[in-house]
Amino acid sequence: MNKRMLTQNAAFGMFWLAGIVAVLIMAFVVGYIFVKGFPGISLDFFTTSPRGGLSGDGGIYSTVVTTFYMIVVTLTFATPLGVGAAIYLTEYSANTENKVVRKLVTVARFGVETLAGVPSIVFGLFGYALFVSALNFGFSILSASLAGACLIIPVIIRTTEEALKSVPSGYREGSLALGANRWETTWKVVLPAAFRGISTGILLSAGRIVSETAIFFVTLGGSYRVPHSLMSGGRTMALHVYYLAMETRAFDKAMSTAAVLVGLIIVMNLTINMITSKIAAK
Amino acid sequence: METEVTRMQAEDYSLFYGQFKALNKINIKIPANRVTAFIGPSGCGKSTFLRSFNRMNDLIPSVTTTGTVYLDGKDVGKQDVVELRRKVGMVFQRPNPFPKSIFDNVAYGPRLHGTKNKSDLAVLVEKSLRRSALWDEVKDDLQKSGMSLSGGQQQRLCIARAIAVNPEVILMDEPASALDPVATLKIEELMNELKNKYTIAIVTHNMQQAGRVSDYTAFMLTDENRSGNLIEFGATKQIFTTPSDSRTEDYISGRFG
Amino acid sequence: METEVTRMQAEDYSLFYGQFKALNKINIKIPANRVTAFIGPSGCGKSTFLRSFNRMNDLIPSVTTTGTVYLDGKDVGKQDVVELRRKVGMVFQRPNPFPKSIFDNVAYGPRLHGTKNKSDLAVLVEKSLRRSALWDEVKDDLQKSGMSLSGGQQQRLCIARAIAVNPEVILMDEPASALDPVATLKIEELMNELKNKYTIAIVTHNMQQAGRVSDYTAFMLTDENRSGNLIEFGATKQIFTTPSDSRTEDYISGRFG
Amino acid sequence: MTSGTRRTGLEKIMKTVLLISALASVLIVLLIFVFTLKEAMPAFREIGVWKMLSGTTWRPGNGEFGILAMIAGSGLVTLGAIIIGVPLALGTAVFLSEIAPEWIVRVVRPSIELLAGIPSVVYGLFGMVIIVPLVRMIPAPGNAGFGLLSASIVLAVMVLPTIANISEFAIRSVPRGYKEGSLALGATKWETISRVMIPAARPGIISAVVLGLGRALGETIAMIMVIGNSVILPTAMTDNPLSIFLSRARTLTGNIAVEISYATGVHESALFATGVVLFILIMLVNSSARFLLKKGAQ
Amino acid sequence: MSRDSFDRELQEIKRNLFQVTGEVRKNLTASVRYLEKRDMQGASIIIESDEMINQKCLEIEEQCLNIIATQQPVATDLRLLFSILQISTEIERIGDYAKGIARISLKIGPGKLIKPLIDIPRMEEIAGQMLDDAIRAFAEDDEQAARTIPARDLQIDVLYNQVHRELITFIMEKPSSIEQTMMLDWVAHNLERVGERVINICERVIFTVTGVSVDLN
Amino acid sequence: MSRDSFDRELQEIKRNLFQVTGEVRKNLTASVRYLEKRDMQGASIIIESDEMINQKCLEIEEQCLNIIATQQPVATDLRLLFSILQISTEIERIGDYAKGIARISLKIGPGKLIKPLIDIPRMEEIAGQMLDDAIRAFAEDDEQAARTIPARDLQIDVLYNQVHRELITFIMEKPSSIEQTMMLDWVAHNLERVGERVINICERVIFTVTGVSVDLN
Amino acid sequence: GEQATADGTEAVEEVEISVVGSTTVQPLAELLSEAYEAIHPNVLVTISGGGSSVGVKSAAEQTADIGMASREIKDSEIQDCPEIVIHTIARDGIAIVANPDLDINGLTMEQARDIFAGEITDWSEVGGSAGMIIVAAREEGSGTRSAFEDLVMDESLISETAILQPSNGAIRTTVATTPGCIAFISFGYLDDSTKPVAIDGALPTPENVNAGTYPVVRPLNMVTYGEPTGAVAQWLQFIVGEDGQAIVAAEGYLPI
Ligand SMILES: Nc1ncnc2c1ncn2[C@@H]1O[C@H](COP(=O)(O)OP(=O)(O)OP(=O)(O)O)[C@@H](O)[C@H]1O
Ligand SMILES: Nc1ncnc2c1ncn2[C@@H]1O[C@H](COP(=O)(O)OP(=O)(O)OP(=O)(O)O)[C@@H](O)[C@H]1O
Ligand SMILES: [Mg+2]
Ligand SMILES: [Mg+2]
Ligand SMILES: O=P([O-])([O-])[O-]
Repeated sequence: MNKRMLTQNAAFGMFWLAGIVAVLIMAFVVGYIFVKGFPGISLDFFTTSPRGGLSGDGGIYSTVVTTFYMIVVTLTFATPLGVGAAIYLTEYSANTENKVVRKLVTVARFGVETLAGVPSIVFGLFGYALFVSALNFGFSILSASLAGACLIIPVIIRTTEEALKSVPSGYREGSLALGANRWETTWKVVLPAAFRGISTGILLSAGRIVSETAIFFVTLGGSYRVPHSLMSGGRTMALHVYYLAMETRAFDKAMSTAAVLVGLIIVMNLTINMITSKIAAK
Repeated sequence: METEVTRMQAEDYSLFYGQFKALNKINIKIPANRVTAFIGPSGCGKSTFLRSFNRMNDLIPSVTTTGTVYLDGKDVGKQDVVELRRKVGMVFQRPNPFPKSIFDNVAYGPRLHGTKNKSDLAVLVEKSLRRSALWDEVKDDLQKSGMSLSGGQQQRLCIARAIAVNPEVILMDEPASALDPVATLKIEELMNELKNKYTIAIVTHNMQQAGRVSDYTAFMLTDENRSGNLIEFGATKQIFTTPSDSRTEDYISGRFG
Repeated sequence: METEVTRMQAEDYSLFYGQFKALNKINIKIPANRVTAFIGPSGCGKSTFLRSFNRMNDLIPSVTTTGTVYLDGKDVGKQDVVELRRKVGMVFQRPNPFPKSIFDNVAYGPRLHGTKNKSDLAVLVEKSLRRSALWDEVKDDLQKSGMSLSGGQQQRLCIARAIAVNPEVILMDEPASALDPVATLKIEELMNELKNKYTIAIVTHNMQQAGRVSDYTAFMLTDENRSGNLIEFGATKQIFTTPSDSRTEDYISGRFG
Repeated sequence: MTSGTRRTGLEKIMKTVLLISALASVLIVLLIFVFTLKEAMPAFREIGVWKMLSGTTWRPGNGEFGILAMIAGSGLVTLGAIIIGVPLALGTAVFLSEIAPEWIVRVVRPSIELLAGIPSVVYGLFGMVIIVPLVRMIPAPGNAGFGLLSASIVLAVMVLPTIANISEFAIRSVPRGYKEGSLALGATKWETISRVMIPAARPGIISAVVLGLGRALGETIAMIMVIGNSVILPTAMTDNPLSIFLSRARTLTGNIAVEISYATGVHESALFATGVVLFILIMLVNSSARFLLKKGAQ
Repeated sequence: MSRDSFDRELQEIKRNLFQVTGEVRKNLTASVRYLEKRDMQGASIIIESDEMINQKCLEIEEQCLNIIATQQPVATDLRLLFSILQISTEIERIGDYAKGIARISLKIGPGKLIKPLIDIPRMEEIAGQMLDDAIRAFAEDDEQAARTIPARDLQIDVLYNQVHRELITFIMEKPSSIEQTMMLDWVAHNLERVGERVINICERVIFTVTGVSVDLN
Repeated sequence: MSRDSFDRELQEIKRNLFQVTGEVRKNLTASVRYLEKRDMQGASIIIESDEMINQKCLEIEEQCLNIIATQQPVATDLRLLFSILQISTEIERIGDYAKGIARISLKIGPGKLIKPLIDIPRMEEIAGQMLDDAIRAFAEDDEQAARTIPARDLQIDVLYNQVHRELITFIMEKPSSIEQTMMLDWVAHNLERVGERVINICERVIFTVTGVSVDLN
Repeated sequence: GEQATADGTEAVEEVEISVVGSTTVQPLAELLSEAYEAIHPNVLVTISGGGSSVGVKSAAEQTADIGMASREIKDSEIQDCPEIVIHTIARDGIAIVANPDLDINGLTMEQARDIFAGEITDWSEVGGSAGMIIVAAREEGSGTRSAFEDLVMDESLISETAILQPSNGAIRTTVATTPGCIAFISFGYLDDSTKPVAIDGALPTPENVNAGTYPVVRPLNMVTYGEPTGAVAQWLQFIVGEDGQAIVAAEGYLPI
């Protein structure tokens, strides 16, 4: 009996340690970046663009703008496709007798799953080969966000599917039994009920765009100017951290930018948590 | 029985899930303005049969059928499914109000079917809620979410929602199995009142419930091929006191197996 | 009642979830080798009370209690919880066999408590399975996963698992609510046999079931503070024919509300 | 036109539109594969698939395009990350799902989610500034800090959330009944966890690890920043075979990212070929994860 | 609160019981009246109507069976149904006694009675009153009343003994009247039986209310 | 198969019914024998034992109530319980008739009877046989038997009429014997009633088996 | 930057010049553009990286106005697109730098070659105190690397075990922080975090390059498709002009 409890205490000690270490890692990474980064953050830091070549002077204004553009444009491409695909896969696919369509659905599912596993550098390669070179979009927000959209479409499809699936099937049956057709049911009942879930998916995708570096490294060009059209190149905050770290000696600036990035991610996570906890509360 | 008006009818109705014959040549006449209960062991096809009345089985791609189901003498398979489902309402096992206000829940069906006028809708919603015996409990806050109601209230809301499109028949698949005994009795009482205006078909696992609520009882059972057959159909009183088939007796007296 | 041996007892037992008093000064003596049923509307604290007997409530951090629960005259709170739970077995609402073989499911408890010898285990497993009336159905393949059994079989497997550690008391929280009527009756019959060797306490929503299976019935109800109280306790026959409290009568006759 | 036919018409249109959206992913996958493969073809043709895969020398300037070193690098760095990260991640998962009090869970879980959200470039930066100098302090000839160990540590932190999250979910989704059933039989919490919960969650945990593996294989930027990028088959640097992890290396991803900007001709094509290899490798890993998950679901 | 339809059904059965009781009660009084008045036709009607009474009692029994089978009543409801079942049997028997009296009436034939009836109508009056009160006690769950009514049966017994002795004296005086006299003794006996049936009803009332079976005889 | 415990309970009730029937049957025969033999003590024992019979019948009734309340039987089970309930009442009444005969025995006193009993023991024999057969029919769900038994009641009726007429003649001849003669008439009457009770039992058997209420009178 | 146009001085039409290519030239070009835009508010010069090869290709395919290359334009590239015009805007020395803690001040060309080839592995072999030599280098394809190979390595190959970093900045950081490390970087990146190593006695300074004593030099080029016109031409003129070359010099590169 005593031995059983001793074993348990030993095991639990290890688990506590694991939990503590995990938190310490987080605290250390984030803390270090904040401690090193905060001193460099001022209003100027946000309102001026990078300048001065290798000196790493200036702030991050243009990179914030670029990041924002990237989020908007990428989501504009990916959201309708992703949500639409998810709707088809969850709401329609199970209800087709047509053999061809069923095959297509299997293929589509495979596509989504494969896409989700593709490493981002391959999206980069692909974006570089197709959008930058073959389609001649050059290093531009357009090229980068098309490649980025490929990255987040599976994320949106998955989270949206999850959200749609978590809508009780009773809602659908209830609506169908009242004489509504599929689309009416989806539009009026299922989508509103899944809205929060879908929006966390979109937010999550925005987070992916904010943090992504590898794809944009080979598609966005890295110009630190404020982009003024879809065809402009640019530099997201994450890319800026990379440039600062790898090209210049401005590690302090890199840290400040990283701190801003991490801060942004924290805010996004909090928002997602808020939304999901509201879903859970329902 | 002979004197009853038939509202729905199945004639040599068989249903297949792919190769599997789930219902085997069912013949039955569901009398109008009565509560007809379907009882039988799990998997005997009660739900499947019930869902044939409003063609909910159409949603399952593998389903094929032979024979005919009639509503008021007309083959349901040849009717517009949207219109059919308006006429044949359905209430499910778990209360499934939409995550909308009470008002919007009830108004959902009428809006679909073209009632847009606000005051018409208000009248309709009130009438439906009164009829489902929920009005007094919710009239003070129709904008409250339907989900915030208790289980029993939710189920009555679902009944109101079904009523709001002015159906002729209401199908209920174990409508009280997720409710506690008190809420269950309320639903049962409600059925008793609704049958004045509607024809009600209910699936239940609970023999006692069938006894309490129904005027007619249909007993189903699977045969050696696991297909569901209608074993006996008759007035509930008769089924519960002098069933004519020994399998019915075994089942209702709990000796089945 | 006076002539019965008391196996478990609660004395002025109250239980709080944080600030909320879920059980209010319960006094009851559970007679040995009898089936005692707990009935009452949802939320009256039946499950909570049942779980007090084997201290499953210890798992909920917010729980505090006053008063005492005794097993064979000894305060359960002062006993080693692991040993207590061996003596007081539990069967849950949903059958919950472990995702292991039938054999390993039944052998799980004995192994924990030190039986390692293979042949001892085999004997024990067979005995437990026989006692839970499952042996004949599974003896040909004890290596089959416990999950592959039907719901009713799974529940009997869980009973066998509980029996295997040689408990004195078996607690059952709505053990048949997830089962169909046929499987339910089997479980009920089983209880009837098990009470020869064990003391059984069962929570049920189903008055009919309480009537069928139990020798004693305890009726619980929430008071104005939503705390659960024991309203009436007595021989099931008496409760079902001449309850002494009008609330009991209202509840068992379905007039509660 | 009646409202009925209008309603039906809309339904049909939407159905088609949605089907097309659903197929977009396939189209993208196809495009990716076709384009990458097309770009990679010249390299495969000129160098030969086998020669590429088995070649240990990568000197585009000399027309040598062996990627075995990169495959080894990717493999080793992932292995290192798994060795460091998995125990920690699983420990955390068990801790969160079964042991920690609620308020601690409320602190730890968001911390781990935050770890998942931090951009990889930030990890890279952190690795360059903190991990690499720390690793450099290990006495071994030629140890510059940059190398597999640093990369594995960074990667371990990066996959920690993936593995911990999915494992925690797997453990949490073990039906409550298992736990209660075991406890009610007089098992201690640890016996319950080790004999019932973890075995029941095993498929989920395994696929969590495999998914983490996939993510680790695909990581790029942070790797470039700390691994040293040398194209060599890693070898032990001292007598201790573990010192292989002090060796510098290059990952498949790093190979692409580092050189794509400068590459032309066969060199560029070879990088695309690297991409193809990476793609296939990760597909293998992921589909085995999916397979495990499916098997677990049964 | 709830179970409205069940309560409604219960009430209906009760109503049926009261109705048939009313008819039996009427027949009982009528049977003695017609005997006094030598109304052959009236007696025939009573005999005929008993068929219907039996039928009604059977129906009540069937209703009880149905409601027990379909509604699964317990406790008071179930006791009530049990009682209704038993009371309806008692009522049916009382109906039979009335029919018996009417039959005797017919057997005696239209001629004048050998002696005027004095105590027999008194017996009927008391028995009828007891029946009325017992049924009222049942309707009102009046345990108290049910406990006091049986005492009145003593009066009936006293009257019956009186009638019996009187009739025996009569026979001794006038042996040729023996047939009619014995028949009248039968009538008194039947009325005495009614008293006992009413006591049974009272027992049922007490059972319904308290759940305890008592023996009031 | 299932519902074992329920079936066991049902069987027990049935057993109790058979047991009490056995006792009643014994008392019935004994009551007439003791009347013949002028066995005052035996008669007293019968009167005493009736208390226990009543008690047993009450118990059966209670068991039926309990099993209906707790087990919610339907269909055949429920009909069976209904029938047991009614049959036990009939049996109890038959017991009462035996007690009545014993009482008369006591009233007549230990002296010799005014005339030897011939038809009355015959009546008892037939009625007792009918009771045996009816209970057997019940035990065996033998609808056929239940339908044929009532015909035998005619014999009893014939015997009763015979006894009655005989006794009337006797009184006319010897008015002083009127008290005892009328008492013997009572005995015959009681036995005649037994026949009718048995018919009721047969009706119940048919109801149990078929669910149909018939009137065999 | 470009906000200069917002403060009312815009009279001339807005022009954008896109410049793509070498990441070595990129920071210099950025500085030049900042200076140029200050005096020409209507002009916006966007500078993207991508590498020398991409720069040449972009110019050839006309997806950018100007391509940047940190090396000589290859014959193959000229063959592919004979229309391209090369504008050398500066020269860049490639300096060998070592970790500042090292007690090594100069190497011979030979020694340097052997060190980078991995044949000399300990500092004691070249006169320093004992310690493992850690070589860092740019990645394959880098203009800096190929220039270094051309100018220093002859037929030898850079050691496989060298730390490879994809940018000059990263190399500088690596050298600065790694004990025993040696590497080569563009002059533009020279600062006091690393220790310049003299080759054959000549320290890597613009003076020594100009004097011809420091041999490791390469051109920094801008490439256009055809002769430039308009704004592009003006911008290129600005670079090669006095102001432009002043910036070039200030950044440590060699004016032409
Ligand atoms: N979508 C489906 N595809 C294939 N088979 C199905 C499907 N739905 C039901 N079945 C099968 O059809 C038979 C009848 O199922 P159904 O759900 O109608 O039974 P039920 O009588 O309602 O049972 P329960 O009482 O458990 O609800 C079962 O054998 C079931 O397995
Ligand atoms: N873990 C918990 N924390 C807080 N309150 C709880 C918890 N579990 C139960 N309760 C509350 O305690 C009361 C009694 O709950 P319990 O589950 O014992 O009721 P029950 O009688 O078993 O109901 P049911 O029939 O629905 O199972 C309820 O008000 C419930 O909301
Ligand atoms: Mg069903
Ligand atoms: Mg509970
Ligand atoms: O970046 P590079 O100048 O070395 O090509």
